[in-house]
Amino acid sequence: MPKLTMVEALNLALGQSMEADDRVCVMGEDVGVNGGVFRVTRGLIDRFGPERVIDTPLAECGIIGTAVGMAVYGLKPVAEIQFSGFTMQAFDQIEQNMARFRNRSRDRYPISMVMRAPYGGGIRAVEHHSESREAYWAHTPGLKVVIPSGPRNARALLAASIADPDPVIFYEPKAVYRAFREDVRDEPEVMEIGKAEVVRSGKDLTLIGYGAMMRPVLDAADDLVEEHGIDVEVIDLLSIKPMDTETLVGSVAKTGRCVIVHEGPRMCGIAAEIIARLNEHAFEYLLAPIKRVTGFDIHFPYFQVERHYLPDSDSIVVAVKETMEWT
Amino acid sequence: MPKLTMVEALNLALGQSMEADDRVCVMGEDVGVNGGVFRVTRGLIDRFGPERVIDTPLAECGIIGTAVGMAVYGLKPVAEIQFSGFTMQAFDQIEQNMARFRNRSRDRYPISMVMRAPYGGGIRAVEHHSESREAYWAHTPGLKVVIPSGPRNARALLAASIADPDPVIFYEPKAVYRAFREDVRDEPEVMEIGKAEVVRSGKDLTLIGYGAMMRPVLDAADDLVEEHGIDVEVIDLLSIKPMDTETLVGSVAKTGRCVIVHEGPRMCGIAAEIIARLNEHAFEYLLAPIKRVTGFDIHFPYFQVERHYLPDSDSIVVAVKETMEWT
Amino acid sequence: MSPRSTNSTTSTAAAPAERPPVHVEGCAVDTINLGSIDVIRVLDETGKVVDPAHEPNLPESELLRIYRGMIRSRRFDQRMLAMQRQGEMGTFAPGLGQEATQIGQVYPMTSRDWFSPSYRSIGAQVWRGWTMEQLLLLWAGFFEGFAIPEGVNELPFSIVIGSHVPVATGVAMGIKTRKEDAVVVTNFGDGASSQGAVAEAFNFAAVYKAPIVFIVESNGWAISTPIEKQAGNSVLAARGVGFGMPAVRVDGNDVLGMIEACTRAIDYARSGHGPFLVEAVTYRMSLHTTADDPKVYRKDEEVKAWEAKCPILRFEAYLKGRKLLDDAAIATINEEIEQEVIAARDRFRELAVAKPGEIFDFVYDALPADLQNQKAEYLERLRRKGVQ
Amino acid sequence: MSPRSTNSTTSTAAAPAERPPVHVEGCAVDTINLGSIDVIRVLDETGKVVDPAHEPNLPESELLRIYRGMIRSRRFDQRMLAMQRQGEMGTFAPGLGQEATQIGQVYPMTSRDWFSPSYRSIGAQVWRGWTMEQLLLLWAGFFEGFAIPEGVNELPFSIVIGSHVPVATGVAMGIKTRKEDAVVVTNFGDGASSQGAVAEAFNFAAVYKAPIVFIVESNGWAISTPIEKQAGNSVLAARGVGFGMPAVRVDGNDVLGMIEACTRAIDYARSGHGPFLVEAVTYRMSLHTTADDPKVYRKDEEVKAWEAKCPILRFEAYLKGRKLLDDAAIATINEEIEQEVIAARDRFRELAVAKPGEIFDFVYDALPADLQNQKAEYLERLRRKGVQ
Ligand SMILES: Cc1ncc(C[n+]2csc(CCOP(=O)(O)OP(=O)(O)O)c2C)c(N)n1
Ligand SMILES: Cc1ncc(C[n+]2csc(CCOP(=O)(O)OP(=O)(O)O)c2C)c(N)n1
Ligand SMILES: [Mg+2]
Ligand SMILES: [Mg+2]
Repeated sequence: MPKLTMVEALNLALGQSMEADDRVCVMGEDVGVNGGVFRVTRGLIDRFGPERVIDTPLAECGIIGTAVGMAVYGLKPVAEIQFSGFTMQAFDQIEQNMARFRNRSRDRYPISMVMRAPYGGGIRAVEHHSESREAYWAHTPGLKVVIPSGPRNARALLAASIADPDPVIFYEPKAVYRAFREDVRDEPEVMEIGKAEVVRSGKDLTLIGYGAMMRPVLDAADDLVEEHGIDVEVIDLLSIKPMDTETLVGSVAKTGRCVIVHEGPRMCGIAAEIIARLNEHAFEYLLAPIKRVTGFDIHFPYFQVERHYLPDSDSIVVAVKETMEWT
Repeated sequence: MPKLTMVEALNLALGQSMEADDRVCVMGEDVGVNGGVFRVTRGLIDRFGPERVIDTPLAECGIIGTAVGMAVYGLKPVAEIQFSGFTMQAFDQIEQNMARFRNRSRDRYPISMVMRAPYGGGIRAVEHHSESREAYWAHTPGLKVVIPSGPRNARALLAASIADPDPVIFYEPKAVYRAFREDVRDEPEVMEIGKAEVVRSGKDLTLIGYGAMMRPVLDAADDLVEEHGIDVEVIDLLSIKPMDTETLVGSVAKTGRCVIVHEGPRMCGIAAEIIARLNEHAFEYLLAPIKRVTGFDIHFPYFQVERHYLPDSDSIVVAVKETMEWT
Repeated sequence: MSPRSTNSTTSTAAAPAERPPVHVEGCAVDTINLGSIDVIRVLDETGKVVDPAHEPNLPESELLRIYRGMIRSRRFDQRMLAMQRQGEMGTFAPGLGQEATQIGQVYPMTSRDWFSPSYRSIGAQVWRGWTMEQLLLLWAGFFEGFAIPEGVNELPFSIVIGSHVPVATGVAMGIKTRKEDAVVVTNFGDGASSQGAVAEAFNFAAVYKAPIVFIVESNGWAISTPIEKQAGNSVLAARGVGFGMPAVRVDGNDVLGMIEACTRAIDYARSGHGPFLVEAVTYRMSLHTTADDPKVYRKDEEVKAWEAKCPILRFEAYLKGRKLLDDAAIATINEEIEQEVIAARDRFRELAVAKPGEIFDFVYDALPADLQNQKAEYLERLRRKGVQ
Repeated sequence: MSPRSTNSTTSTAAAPAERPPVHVEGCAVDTINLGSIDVIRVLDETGKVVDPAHEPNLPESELLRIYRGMIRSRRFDQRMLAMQRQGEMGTFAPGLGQEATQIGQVYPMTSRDWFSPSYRSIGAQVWRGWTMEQLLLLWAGFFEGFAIPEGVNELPFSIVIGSHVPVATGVAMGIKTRKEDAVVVTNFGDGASSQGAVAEAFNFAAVYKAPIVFIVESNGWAISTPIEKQAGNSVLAARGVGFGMPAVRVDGNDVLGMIEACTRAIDYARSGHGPFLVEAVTYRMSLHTTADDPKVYRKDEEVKAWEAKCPILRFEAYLKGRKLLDDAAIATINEEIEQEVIAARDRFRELAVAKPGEIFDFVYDALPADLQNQKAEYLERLRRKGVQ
């Protein structure tokens, strides 16, 4: 099993999906000759030609709009938006067409397509290059939203997203793109969309994260057990929408305490939704208020100070300790 | 004091703000000669001329983008988007410029402007004309979000929004536009943005709503006390962002129970955020899970069945009773 | 002056307030010629052939089929308006006056071709195979109305102005990728031409040489906004050259001119040359929608002047001239079509039963667990109300 | 054929699969002439005046000031690149090769005029009054870098391609509303021309006759996408006619041609005629940004060919021809400017102190209560880390 970075793992999934199904095509700015600015689509144009690996003009609304049209026609486009900050340019097409065409046509035109975009902070980028706005899509009916945390699940979830009959927003934590390698099987591998993963079991508190936050989350979990004797159960959400309420509730029913971590703004973010669901389904088990360690409700700061803005393991540890100590 | 509909009250606020401050101007599709498709801007072009009441081309991104430019220049635009469903077309300009220009220019260009749009269901409209997506804006740093519920607070909040130094999203519940009249004072009147209003005090449960939902909410409250002897405290949120956590927490600390009502989709909606805050600040007072009576996470249905989709007083009564009975 | 403008004499800026004079009159060493746009009209306003060389060489039966299509469009429209006024129909957008534009654009299409219409395309949709009862269901707010008829390559119309145009372009890109012999025809209004999405679609289509024909139905108005306030250049066909596609302007009230222009455009696209832009100049003779009052913003005289240019009267005059029609035949055709419309209305009335229970059923391929809970909650609500 | 295409022979659609033939060859009864676009060049690639009638009549001191502006742009750029390679600077977009385009567009502006630049406009920004140390701060990720210099009517540049163009247009609409004597100049790339926002801005400007000059710096590439794949018509000036504004195409590596074109455009806008589009044809000689590797997608020969067209060499040749410059003077000027740049770098190094505490301070006029809590939470985090 080769050790791959997330970029390489995503590239593997794309190549294999394109090989298996000739309706799959890739499109976006600089995805062809250049192989994408992060090289996720590297080499695909040589293997599948410019009709299936399409360099587009610089227009995100046009990219998603035409991708929807290709899906209407029966192809399976995987459209890349260069940075998730520029999905704003395509918001209309995502909400009005990508998410709705199945419904508007009463199932005649299901939109089996993926919009991929790198999201999140931590790479010392300029403005609009570090946002985490998955909550916009979670709030949008008709979409699925998937966020992997490492090379292996990135590959399996991207393959599953491409195969999925519904439109999927696939957000890639760019801070993880080349951060570490994992064993990734050569044979095609998929994971079920809609399932969270208990990546570490524990009894004292449920710590929920996803995407690039899994690293500080896991660091904090180590630190908590080693330094403070607190045994946290760690859940990687993986699928934001549909959300795996059952796994979350099951864990909190056991631990009675919960801390949720994400990069995006706090207000109406993913953590708010998780809290609402735990309140609804695990109220009787809760021993302390659920804490949110998230991005603040301000603009993502300029990069010299981004490491202070982003949730880190120290903040998570503090939040967990406060939750444990709550009376 | 004349009895005005919400449409007339909004028109009054616009006219008075334009009279008081010659930097205020109105712009949007059909706002001039036609007075807006709902007649909110009726007559303004005759009073203030086409340079301050600007009929624009049919392009929402252009409307908000140029409005931001006019605000940069030092004017105070009140831009109308004909239906909130079409704010998607301007999402980029709202998130990337309207919400950020103050920050990006380090206070040199604060954007004192208002984006008005009718939102919500209940008028038997076609697709894209009934959405409630205020949560998108609540999740967007840099904005304020205001939603009135009746003629009087609509007038006072719109005047306050126009005067506000920050960019305000002002969503008007179109189902209320002509639903009833209220006494509205001739003299200019403003309300503070950021304050919720306890519109009815009670001891058993806190019932929170806003916008067009205040009518079923208040109907339910009547019904609950009369039919079921349940004395609910009713809060009209009015300002979605900033959210008046203090008033909400104060009430729930007293009642121990809470039901939240809104039209928009449930996932990552406003109710989720309120639950998260109550969990954080009123955990120890909570006697039962907080219930959400909201839009479902599906597309707003075609109009023959919209009345079933929208929260109604019956659903609210049931949710309140279940919450009261929870053990 | 703006409170934010700066005009400091002691500016720290390097640029002086007054720069030295620079000579400016025309000094081009070369120029790029932008070419010209054909303007097409076969019939003048009295139905006389003004361009006999290009009178489409259609069999008489086809001419009458076209005529019936136009009458069907108008009759159906009028019936819907009456039904709307009686509360049987929701808000809709009458196509009155645009019958030639509508039928002329779909006439040259084959059933392999894809049509992506705006909301004001009811006449064209019926031509393409929608039943009238289904369109009535749709505009009366019954979700069943949205099922695309079997055997028709047609996209659902778009309520969001211009937003369907990139999607239609994507279909054309798909056709090109699969090397299929088909084209896409999409229409939209003069107002829609202001939407960035439409410009992006033009450019995508031109870059990929996608087989698509863009029909802008320039009907004078976008609700209350006249074309002069809508566009810096009200010859919308001129956009073509900037985006790199040929364009023609056509009298949209002349159905033969429309057929000529659209045939030319469709043949061009079908031959692999790429997109083509057709600007059809027409007039919205009725309300914008049933929620609109045009008296607020436009003059009766203007409407009157356009009534004289009615596409149906004009085509009737032409057909009469060719002895294909006389007053008796006109009456008969109208009567027959009125019966079709009435029959459709009656079928609609039978079908018009709301199914509130199904609103969760077309959102995803399979309903995810959390939505199953919401659906249960909703069905429970219906049960309490005694609704199915 | 697509799995979704329909080609049923028993189609319910009214349109037959094969329609009767229609005569199609050119049948226009009239045509609309679209006019032509001037192409401007004063200096050829060797610095020879090819259009003497339009050589701007500038004092010698001004010519040398322009030259210094171009050298400053290049030297600063090179210094930033070196600093970036040493980790002292974040990702940025070098302007190498576009010095004539940059200086030529801001030269005709007064300090009353507003400038709304793209991210690749560092040379123009310095000309307009930004200090180099501030631009270094900005591109090194220090928020202080974003404070617009006092006394300069300038918008923050935009990272989001094309999104500043509607905003710039709004400033021009404001100027027009207040009848102020000022114009807006905004620039963007060939890639940006594909953005719907830019098309919408063109149209708004044309409809309102707003005093704005749009400068599209067509530098051959948008990251890896060449202009031929970016636009259906790579003469971007041709967009002007469609949107209803005059346009010129200019050799963007000829600073005198740029000054001529932009002066013409600015004078036009200033006189109340409305917007003007200038397409400056130039070349991005360096990396797209410091994160880019152009070797992946473009040939060395192409770059080499453009090196020969360097705007600075060309202008030097012209100035030498006019005896305003010799090799010694060139060396001196370069040396002087290098010292300016070094001095700016040194000041930058002193100023480059991150202030993590202030990230909440420019979001709203006054911090709302809930954000005060978040700020307290954040400051507590900083305190734990021992950071100010
Ligand atoms: C994006 C968007 N903005 C606004 C509207 C509201 N609206 C509906 S129709 C219309 C005018 C459309 O004019 P035009 O494109 O000329 O088409 P016409 O109605 O004349 O056929 C407007 C503004 C909309 N439906 N979508
Ligand atoms: C809306 C948006 N999409 C994508 C990007 C990523 N991106 C940054 S620069 C660039 C190319 C811009 O090309 P062009 O407009 O020609 O300007 P140039 O860089 O050549 O000066 C791209 C795609 C972006 N910044 N904004
Ligand atoms: Mg129109
Ligand atoms: Mg470029």
